[in-house]
Amino acid sequence: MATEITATEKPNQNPILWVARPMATAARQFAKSLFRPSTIVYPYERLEDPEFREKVAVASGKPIGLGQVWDNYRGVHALNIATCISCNLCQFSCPDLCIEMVTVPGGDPKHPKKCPEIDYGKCSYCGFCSDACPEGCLTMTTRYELSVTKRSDMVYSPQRLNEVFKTKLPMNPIRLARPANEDSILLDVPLCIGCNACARDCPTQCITMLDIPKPEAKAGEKIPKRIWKEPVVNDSDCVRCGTCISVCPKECLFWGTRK
Amino acid sequence: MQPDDLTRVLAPKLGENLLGVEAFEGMAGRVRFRREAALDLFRAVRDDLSFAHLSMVGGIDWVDHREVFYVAWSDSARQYVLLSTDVPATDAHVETASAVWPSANWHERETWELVDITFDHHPDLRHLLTPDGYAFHPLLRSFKIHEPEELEVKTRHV
Amino acid sequence: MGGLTAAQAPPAPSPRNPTVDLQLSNELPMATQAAVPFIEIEALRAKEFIPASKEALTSLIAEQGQAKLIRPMFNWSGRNSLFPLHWGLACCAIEFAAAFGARWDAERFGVVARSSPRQADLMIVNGTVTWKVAHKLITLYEQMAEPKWVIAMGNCATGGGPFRTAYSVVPGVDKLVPVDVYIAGCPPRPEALLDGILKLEQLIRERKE
Amino acid sequence: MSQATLYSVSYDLSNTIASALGSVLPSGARDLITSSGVVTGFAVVIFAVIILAATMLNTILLIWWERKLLGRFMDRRGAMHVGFAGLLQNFADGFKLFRKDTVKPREADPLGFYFGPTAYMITSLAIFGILPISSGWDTGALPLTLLLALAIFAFAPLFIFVSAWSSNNKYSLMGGMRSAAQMIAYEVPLLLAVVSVVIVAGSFDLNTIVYEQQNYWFWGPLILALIVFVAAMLAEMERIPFDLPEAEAELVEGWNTEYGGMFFAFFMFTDYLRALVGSVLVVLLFFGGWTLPSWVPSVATSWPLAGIFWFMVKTYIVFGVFVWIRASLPRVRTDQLLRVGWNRMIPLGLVSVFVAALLVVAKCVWPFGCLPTP
Amino acid sequence: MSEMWINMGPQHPMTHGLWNLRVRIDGEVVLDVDPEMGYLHRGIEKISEDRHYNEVVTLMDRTCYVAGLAWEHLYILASEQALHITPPERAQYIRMTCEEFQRIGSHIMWYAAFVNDIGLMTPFLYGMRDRDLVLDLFQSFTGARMTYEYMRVGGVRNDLPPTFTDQARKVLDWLTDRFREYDQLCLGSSIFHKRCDHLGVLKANDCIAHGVTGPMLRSAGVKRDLRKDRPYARYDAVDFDVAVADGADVTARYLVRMEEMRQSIRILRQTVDWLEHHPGPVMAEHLPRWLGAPYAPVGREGYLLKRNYAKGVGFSAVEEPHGEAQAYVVNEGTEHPYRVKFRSPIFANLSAARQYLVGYRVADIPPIMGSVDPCIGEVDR
Repeated sequence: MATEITATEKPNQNPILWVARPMATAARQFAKSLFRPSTIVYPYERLEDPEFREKVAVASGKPIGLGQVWDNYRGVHALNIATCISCNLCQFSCPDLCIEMVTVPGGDPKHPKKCPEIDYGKCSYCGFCSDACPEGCLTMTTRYELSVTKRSDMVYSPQRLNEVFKTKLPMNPIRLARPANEDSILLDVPLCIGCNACARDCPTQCITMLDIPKPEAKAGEKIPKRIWKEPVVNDSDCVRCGTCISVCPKECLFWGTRK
Repeated sequence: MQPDDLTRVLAPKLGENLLGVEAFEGMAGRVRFRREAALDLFRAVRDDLSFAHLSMVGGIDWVDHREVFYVAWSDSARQYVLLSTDVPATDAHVETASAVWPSANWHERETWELVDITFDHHPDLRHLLTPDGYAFHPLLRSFKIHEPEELEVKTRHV
Repeated sequence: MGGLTAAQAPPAPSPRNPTVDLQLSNELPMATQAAVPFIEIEALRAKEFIPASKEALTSLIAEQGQAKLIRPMFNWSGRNSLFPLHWGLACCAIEFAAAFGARWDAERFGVVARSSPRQADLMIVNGTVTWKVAHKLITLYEQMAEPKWVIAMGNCATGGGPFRTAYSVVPGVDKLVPVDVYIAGCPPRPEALLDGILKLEQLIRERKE
Repeated sequence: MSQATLYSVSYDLSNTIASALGSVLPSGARDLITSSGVVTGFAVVIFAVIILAATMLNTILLIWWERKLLGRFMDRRGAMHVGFAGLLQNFADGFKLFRKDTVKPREADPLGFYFGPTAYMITSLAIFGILPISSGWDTGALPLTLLLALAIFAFAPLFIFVSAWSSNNKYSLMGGMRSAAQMIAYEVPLLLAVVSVVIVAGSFDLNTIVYEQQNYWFWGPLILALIVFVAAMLAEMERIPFDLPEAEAELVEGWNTEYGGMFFAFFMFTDYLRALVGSVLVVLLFFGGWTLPSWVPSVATSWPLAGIFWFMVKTYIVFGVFVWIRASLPRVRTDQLLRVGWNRMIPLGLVSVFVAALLVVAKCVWPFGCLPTP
Repeated sequence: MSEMWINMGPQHPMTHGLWNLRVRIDGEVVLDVDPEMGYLHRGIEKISEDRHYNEVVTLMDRTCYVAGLAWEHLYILASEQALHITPPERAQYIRMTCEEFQRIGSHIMWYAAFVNDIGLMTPFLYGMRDRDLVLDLFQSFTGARMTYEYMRVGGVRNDLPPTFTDQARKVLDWLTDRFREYDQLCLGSSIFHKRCDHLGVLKANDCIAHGVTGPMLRSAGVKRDLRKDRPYARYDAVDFDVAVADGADVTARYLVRMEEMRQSIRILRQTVDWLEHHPGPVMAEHLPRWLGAPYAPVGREGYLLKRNYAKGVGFSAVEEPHGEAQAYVVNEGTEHPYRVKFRSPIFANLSAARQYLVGYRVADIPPIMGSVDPCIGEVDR
């Protein structure tokens, strides 16, 4: 053999009797798999079934399901409609634009409750949405079987996601801590007109409109026409969804570090 | 190898066509040059500085002009070097590097079709990734990918 | 602890969110319950050496009667020997290969990949379809002999997936060829592929001509 | 009653059917039906049907056997969900292919395209008409059975090449040419190996060859011939490591690329048919056919059809070795294959012929024993 | 037979992906080849320009689908340089662990496909079986088998589970035994040597001229490995050797890849030990808000107009399983990268196809291309 390799463990596997070595290896494997091959008989045995993992996968000595932690598998979402606050964070965090917020019954008519509707034909199962969900109501379960015969069956309405939630599948237990130095919603005071849009639409009700004193009219200066209120954000309740920024008609709210 | 070393070798060869050598983290330096001296620079970099291995050729569309950059590796210095030149958007062409480094062949084909920078005297300037006859240059900033209705999903309607 | 750290243990339930149960459920996953009862005959074949074919045939004959034996026979043969076309488009092709690997072994269901489209009766579109390959895909589909089926495996084949906004990607292979079964997933697990194949078998079983 | 043979069984069956039919018919028709000519002709038909059915069943069983064995070699299960342990899998495949369209490419030559696979299968099936599977279970006294079998066996490359050429596909054509080249190249060592057996046995009749192995099986002293025969058989059967004509990696499906539906089923079926012929020939020529060594207690052989049973067991074990080879060896290249064929196998075959001649001269060889005296 | 062109691809068992090799043959001898790429061109570089920095990671898994974590690592390194962020040490070790496991997984996938090309069917299944173990391990901490979305700018998404070290060691022990079996099946067979020795020879000079990197370059005797020559993450802190062979043929590439897997096991034993004893944060502190979150809720145009970030250019090079991958990320002070450019090693390796295919036989094309280990996702991007 012309080839030399610098190796710690030299592969001393030269042929014996032309083909004896591979045939012996195959025969050894044959004997090993005669009783229980590594195959998982899929519709009847499932890797995510903890009983199967313990009894067969580990006990048989075969390399089936070694190193499985199934709780954090990213499969179909589970949505708890009851705790959803319609913050839209899942929609905005979705890199594949597969989440749409649809109205579900339960909100007041002025302020409809919106929950995510997920199109699994577009979703890439990256988990950004469940990471982004501030309430933990959108999580990912271990369910992965999603074959349908109609394309439209792949769109899961909030109610359907809620049904998945009710089945109590193992759900992703990893919740990411919020960063320590989160930005806050800051107000560009001169631009604000006190319209209450931000406080009205805040999903966590963490914005309160506080009265501010109406300034005295000076000579040659016009008092701007506005409501004399100003939003104050409670940072500990804020989930940083940015709804207020987007609804602000004057673009006077912005992200920044609170001094 | 430091940027100064690069300047010392390249300045006499290129003269005023060498626009400068900047420091670049993790690299020997970033050489900016005028496209007129491209071939001289490639030869100098390969032969005098021993960057024998051209890794990457790419283009950036800066709207008003375009930039072509080359990354080369030297086995003796164990370092990369970044060469870049600006070409005007209206007349985007530069001399090919495939005469100096054969590996530039496919990279330049790709850059030509995606960023619309022509490489003069290229031996085989055909479409590589896009279909034959594809008339667009997708990596130009003027080329938009999203359809409006797709963006619709993303806009906020509260 | 500053910065972002991941808490492995389930977090204490927040006051707003008391009902989220993150404990591992002791029941079988829902998917198991959903998929098994689809055909009772298949359930009898749970173990390799349980003779189920006799019951299967008897019930088949009893249900359909002698006069209607031929169509079920052909449907039975059609659904039990699906030969997919052996080709790999993108990421899903790796999971496609894994489904043929030792652990999942799609050959258990009689699924054997054939390289020639003439001999294949199932095209598994396992990956992103670009416009450049679109006409070749159609050619391959037309070269396949009737009866033939198409499975769109993964999100790229279903609807373009993460790349559907790109300039070169066909947003869904159903724009090119008729699709029988869509499998969502990015990529779908090999089990999900097998589930899709079982779904297709169910479709063929219910087929009437 | 003497031992049941294939012919006697079919004759009895024919006789029974004829008399049963005749009992309900008017006397003129009864005489016609129960006349010896009609019964004999009917017996021949039954005879052929039995052979055909047994061959087809065995071939399908052989495919199942390969799939299951290969599965275990590969640490998986193989077909298991259709029928008991997947036994019905190949029937499902067959039915499906039977129903499936056969697409003829526009530029293909229709005559060759349809004639090739059909002739390929029919000729291979015909071999089974003359192979004995137990004492008495054969077509009777043909003195040149082996020669005839090998002659029919050697037709195949012609038909493969015809069908490959007619399908107007570059891959098919390359596969067909490889197939023809390798089959012709390995025809010579195959015959040399056979000749050494024939020299020892002194006959081309397979019955005689089996009879001659009553003291010792030929694989011991003729181990060289066995190796040459198995290698050449692998090449003739187009199995790994010599499956170049349908090398999936470079030629898509080899010479059957353009075939789908029933004609593809013909090809697939005939491949295994030829594998069955190969295994049967190995058993007949080197492993004593349906006989067992004399030290085996007679209880193993005294029951009816024991000969057929042991013959089948041996055949399937031999085929299992072929599967084992398939599971563990890579494919060789065309030029290497041909070089091995002409440069190694033919000299080895000649040596084995020489060994066979010595064996005949010596009559008795330790530790095997003596050839039976005629 | 006269000369003729045949198309090997896009649907052909040899291609391992979606590309077309046009071959001009005379009988069985290859006279000329012309690779035709682009069948899987998905415009990843263009889509990246419209995505948040962390969202590009989801594309990286799909760029090279057999070495997703290595490509995530590549992109994240370039982005961190462009955004001036330093990840914590534990995150770097986790990334190294990921990359080495990914190297093993990718090489096993190569092994499975390569042996299938020379007609060995059994090891394909062994390979897929053993690769699933590595994927199981990935799934235990990333939550997916192939598309992980695990690394983030500034660190990694979550810490490893407490059971990880034990399971990783189990997998490594199992794989050590299996690699011996792989060698028996290939090197132990004289047919393998007949097929693969002196095949597809590409000498060191040609390799360098055509930009060939990775195991192909190392099999030609050039000792170049970015993990040694230009250490990123904490590769300077671990002890390993660079696998080099001097045959420059298919067998040499086989040997180099097998040896690389053994060296990866050696690295992994060190990093797993380190990870066991050094708990700590896995995400950098004091990231900007829009990056600090592992998700990107507010990264859309229009909401951040009043912020300005530091501009920067990032370049990274990673010894990916297939060779040297490079990324060039231009940060223009917005939430999206202005331009992302990737250099795929196989892109260069395939561009030299004419050098190592012409003159051999048609039957040699599959093993040679198998030894190149094409992953078309990263070539076409």
